[in-house]
Amino acid sequence: MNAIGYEDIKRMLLAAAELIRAHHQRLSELDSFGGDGDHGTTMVRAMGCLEKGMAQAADGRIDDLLNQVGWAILGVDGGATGPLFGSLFMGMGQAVGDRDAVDVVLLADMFEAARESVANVTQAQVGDKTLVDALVPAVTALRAAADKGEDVLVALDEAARAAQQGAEGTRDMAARFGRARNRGEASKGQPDPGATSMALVFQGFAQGVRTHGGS
Amino acid sequence: MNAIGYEDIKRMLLAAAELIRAHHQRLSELDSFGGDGDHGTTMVRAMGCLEKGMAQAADGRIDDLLNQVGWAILGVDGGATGPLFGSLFMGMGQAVGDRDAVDVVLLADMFEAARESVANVTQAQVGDKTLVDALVPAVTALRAAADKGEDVLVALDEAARAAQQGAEGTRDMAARFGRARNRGEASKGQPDPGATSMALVFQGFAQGVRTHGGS
Amino acid sequence: MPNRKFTNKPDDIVNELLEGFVLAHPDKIRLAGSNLVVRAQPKAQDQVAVVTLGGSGHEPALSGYVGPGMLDISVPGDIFAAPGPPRLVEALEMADRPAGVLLVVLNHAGDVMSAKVAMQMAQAKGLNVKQVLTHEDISVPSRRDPKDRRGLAGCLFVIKVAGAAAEKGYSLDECLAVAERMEKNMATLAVATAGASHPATGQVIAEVPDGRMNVGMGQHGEAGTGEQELKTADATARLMLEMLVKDLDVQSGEDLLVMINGVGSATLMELYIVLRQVKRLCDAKGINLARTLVGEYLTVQEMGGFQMCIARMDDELLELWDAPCCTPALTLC
Amino acid sequence: MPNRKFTNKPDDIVNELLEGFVLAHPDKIRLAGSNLVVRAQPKAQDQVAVVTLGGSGHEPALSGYVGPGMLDISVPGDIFAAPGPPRLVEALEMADRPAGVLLVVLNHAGDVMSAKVAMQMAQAKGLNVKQVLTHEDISVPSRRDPKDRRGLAGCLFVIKVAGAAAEKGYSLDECLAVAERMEKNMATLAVATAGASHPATGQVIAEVPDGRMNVGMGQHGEAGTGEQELKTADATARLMLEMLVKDLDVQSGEDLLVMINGVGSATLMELYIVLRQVKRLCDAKGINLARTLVGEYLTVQEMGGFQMCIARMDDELLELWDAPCCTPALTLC
Ligand SMILES: Nc1ncnc2c1ncn2[C@@H]1O[C@H](COP(=O)(O)OP(=O)(O)O)[C@@H](O)[C@H]1O
Ligand SMILES: Nc1ncnc2c1ncn2[C@@H]1O[C@H](COP(=O)(O)OP(=O)(O)O)[C@@H](O)[C@H]1O
Ligand SMILES: [Mg+2]
Ligand SMILES: [Mg+2]
Ligand SMILES: [Mg+2]
Ligand SMILES: [Mg+2]
Repeated sequence: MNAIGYEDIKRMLLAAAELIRAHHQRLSELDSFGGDGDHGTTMVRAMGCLEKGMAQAADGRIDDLLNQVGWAILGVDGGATGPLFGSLFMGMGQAVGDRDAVDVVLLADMFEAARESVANVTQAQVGDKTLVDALVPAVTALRAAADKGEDVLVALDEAARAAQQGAEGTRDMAARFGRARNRGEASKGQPDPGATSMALVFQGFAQGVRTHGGS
Repeated sequence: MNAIGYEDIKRMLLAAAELIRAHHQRLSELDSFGGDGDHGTTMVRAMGCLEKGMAQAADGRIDDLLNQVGWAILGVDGGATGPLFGSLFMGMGQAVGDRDAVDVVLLADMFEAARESVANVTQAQVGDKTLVDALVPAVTALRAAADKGEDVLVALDEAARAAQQGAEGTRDMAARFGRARNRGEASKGQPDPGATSMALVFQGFAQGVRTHGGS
Repeated sequence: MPNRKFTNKPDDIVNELLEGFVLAHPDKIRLAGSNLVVRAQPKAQDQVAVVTLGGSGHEPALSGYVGPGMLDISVPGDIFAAPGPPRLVEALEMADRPAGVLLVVLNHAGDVMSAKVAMQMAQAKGLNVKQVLTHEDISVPSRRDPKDRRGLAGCLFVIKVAGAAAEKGYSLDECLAVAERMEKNMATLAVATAGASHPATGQVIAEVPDGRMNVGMGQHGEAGTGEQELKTADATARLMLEMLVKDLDVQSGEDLLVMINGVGSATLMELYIVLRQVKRLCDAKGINLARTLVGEYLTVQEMGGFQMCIARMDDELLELWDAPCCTPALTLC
Repeated sequence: MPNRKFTNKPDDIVNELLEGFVLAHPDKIRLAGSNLVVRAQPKAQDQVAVVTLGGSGHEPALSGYVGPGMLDISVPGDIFAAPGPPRLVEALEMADRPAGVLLVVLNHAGDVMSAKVAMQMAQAKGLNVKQVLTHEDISVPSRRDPKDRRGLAGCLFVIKVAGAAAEKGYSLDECLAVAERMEKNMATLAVATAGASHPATGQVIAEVPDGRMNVGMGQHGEAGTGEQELKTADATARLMLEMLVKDLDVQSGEDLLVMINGVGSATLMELYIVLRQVKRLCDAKGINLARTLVGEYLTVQEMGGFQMCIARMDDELLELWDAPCCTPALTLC
């Protein structure tokens, strides 16, 4: 698949939402370890907002779709998750502009913009045990795949794999941002819930495209 | 001994204070059972007030001595104990008037007045598991001894014995006044702390006279 | 129960808290005589003085209501214990004036005993003092035999309207009449979800197991209607309001003043949620929720739960309720 | 931790508490738009508007400070969670006026993120909004790197003086300058003696074993200086005041505003006892305890302990502090 369109993006979003819902208990469990135990329920609410945002989008424009979704997630009113995931989608939406087909290079641009948009709201870096630890390697992997001229689906698969590895890698980190940071060294031993969510989102994106591409 | 004077009354008061101090832990323990566990410490404070009252009394007048002691105990600021024991001494003081020698008949009058003075502040009756259960039989015994023309010391001994029996008898009662009343039937099983104090006071009175009389 | 409180020597608690209390409100109150809490600026001698007494440990009650529009003097006792008659007599003598003095007494044995002795002494001294007794706790069944009904946070209503009446220049008999009308038209019910301890001795004064509640438990752990499973805010509010409205025989169309008084560790969050349900229930009954008060006005250390106080208001009582007051714990502007 | 609280469905807590909150104070506040808490009578358009945001569960903060002399709009979030940027943008648009809008943000990650996004949107929309960040928690060591210092109850000081300045007709830049001066001259330290739980999930958000205390523990259980044995009121107050005075470098002869803020189940009794010791310590240092505030102004559910907030005052700040205000949770008359 060389490029994806509006319907593919919708499928990506819906698949991400489905995966989050399927794993919400695990996400809350992870958040109970270092945080306040609400990450799963907040992400479920965020995914509800995502769908509400999709419903409000003007038909056909990818940027509007992503902006609406981002804005709706910003409004989840649930602490850190809203601004972080909301910014992610808003950043993608701004980068896509008025294009209606997304090739692998544009996809890499979009995810880089998403990473910057997240960086706008948090100073967390790789190694701080946050969702940044899943996001940054995913975006890097996607850019590398784009540079190699890979297929969109392959690129997304690699991004998802990198996100998953990044999330797993947070297990032995001590949190330096978010509530888990209060536990300092004691936050080691479990992966970060936000990074785990981020990996699920990337996995969902790949799955969403795959259902269509049929590979 | 046919009559007692100012110094005897002082000895009675001091002996009562000493006995209360010697038993204050037991009194608080009894109050922990049904009340708030402070009866011993409150009585110790009341006895401190008693001595302060004695120090303030004009030398030689029995009524002033008892009124000062009663007023000082009223000021103990410790819940039920102040008004009850303070009223007791105030009642005795009012009844003695300007007499400077107390025979057994006057003593009976004084304790009857004390009983009325206590009745002025509480409607508790015999059987309600309060200090009234020690006070009333003691006063009755004293009056009976007076009627028989007994010696003052004998009369006080009989009063003390009756008070002691009355206090013991509260063991199987359910409290109907004071904090212990909140426990209802569960307040049964231990004697009432206030009645126990009252019995100690009567015992002290007898001892105070005995130290002088040398019997 | 472990004492988790910041105190110093147990015997110093009351003195120290009073010292801090007046330091915190130097513009409103000061200490006079034997630890009597008085106004920083006394009111005019031709206005009735309003005085009350009560044990400490229930902060901000009762001394928190000394100030323009409410009390003139509060006589704080030891922890959970009434002050003795001598300090009360001292306060009555200090308050004494041609216009007279109204003494507000909550129905608790120690307070009533002290007030009885003090009133007799005051009368013997020729002071012009009258007394109103508050006993609005409906957890004790009969309204006709109110001797056993305790005085709970509803005393605040009586102090407020009597204080406002005094400030407006009502005579002593008029102040007493207003206070008694308020008293007869109010009803309080408490619910406890967690116990409390005596801050000096650490002794448990009330106990409620986890997940249970006791409707009617008094301010010092006095027995209530017994333990039951902890219910939702809505169910509990309904249960309590029904009992109160029935006891006071409130009719559709009447004006109610409602106070939701947190007694210690209850959160304001809960109290507001309860008020919301009270409003809905009143609406359904056609009762007008005319005035409300939500907060901690009379506490019992770390006790969980709240007191719901309702009062049937007439125009005069509403006017007196709305009159401005400026005290450490209640300011209406 | 067992939930001993009166609530209904966990998801309804915030809506229900806001409903009750405005019912309790109909003369002062109302809800507008998406659960924004606004004044019942808006101020004039030629006065700067003051807006804040923050998680719920800390009642009476922050919505309790909406009213004349303090806030114009409060944007309450979910329990312990910042509101998202959309509702904040809605509030800023509602508050928008020629005189401008001052946004007070407490330094907590969620609030800061929301404010960042909202401020960017507001600027894109051409709104005249400026922001002040409060981060006065000295439990995080360095004053020079305040990024990590959290915003605690001291926000009340900033809201009070900025609100008074706005009411007096100060320009936006002048309001901002006053707010920032207040912020730079204040310091807060918390101590916890008992933990707290999330009212919706029941999850423990802070834990302190019996007989222990944790100086510096934050509003959401953020790590403090670590556990130690529970000390007396006097020793604890001394320990905390010394740290605060050192951090803020308060000199003899300076005027201090001190707040002792109970965070939940601490009793007023304790808070007054602590204030008394603060006064003694200030006297010994020649520091003038110019103003005090004792009570529950920003709570954390049933958490035990308190926050001690101090602020160095100059004449203008004192004048702004003394200006009248009339809000649900703070009234100066
Ligand atoms: N300041 C921050 N910067 C980056 N990521 C953060 C930050 N705070 C939280 N996160 C991420 O959010 C996750 C927690 O999300 P969630 O539980 O929904 O929010 P909250 O911490 O407000 O309860 C963390 O695991 C972390 O990945
Ligand atoms: N209303 C009352 N009438 C008669 N006696 C009472 C009353 N209340 C308490 N008492 C007596 O006082 C005793 C308790 O005294 P104390 O513990 O000092 O006072 P408190 O109950 O205020 O803590 C009881 O054992 C009882 O004998
Ligand atoms: Mg969380
Ligand atoms: Mg959260
Ligand atoms: Mg007792
Ligand atoms: Mg007692």
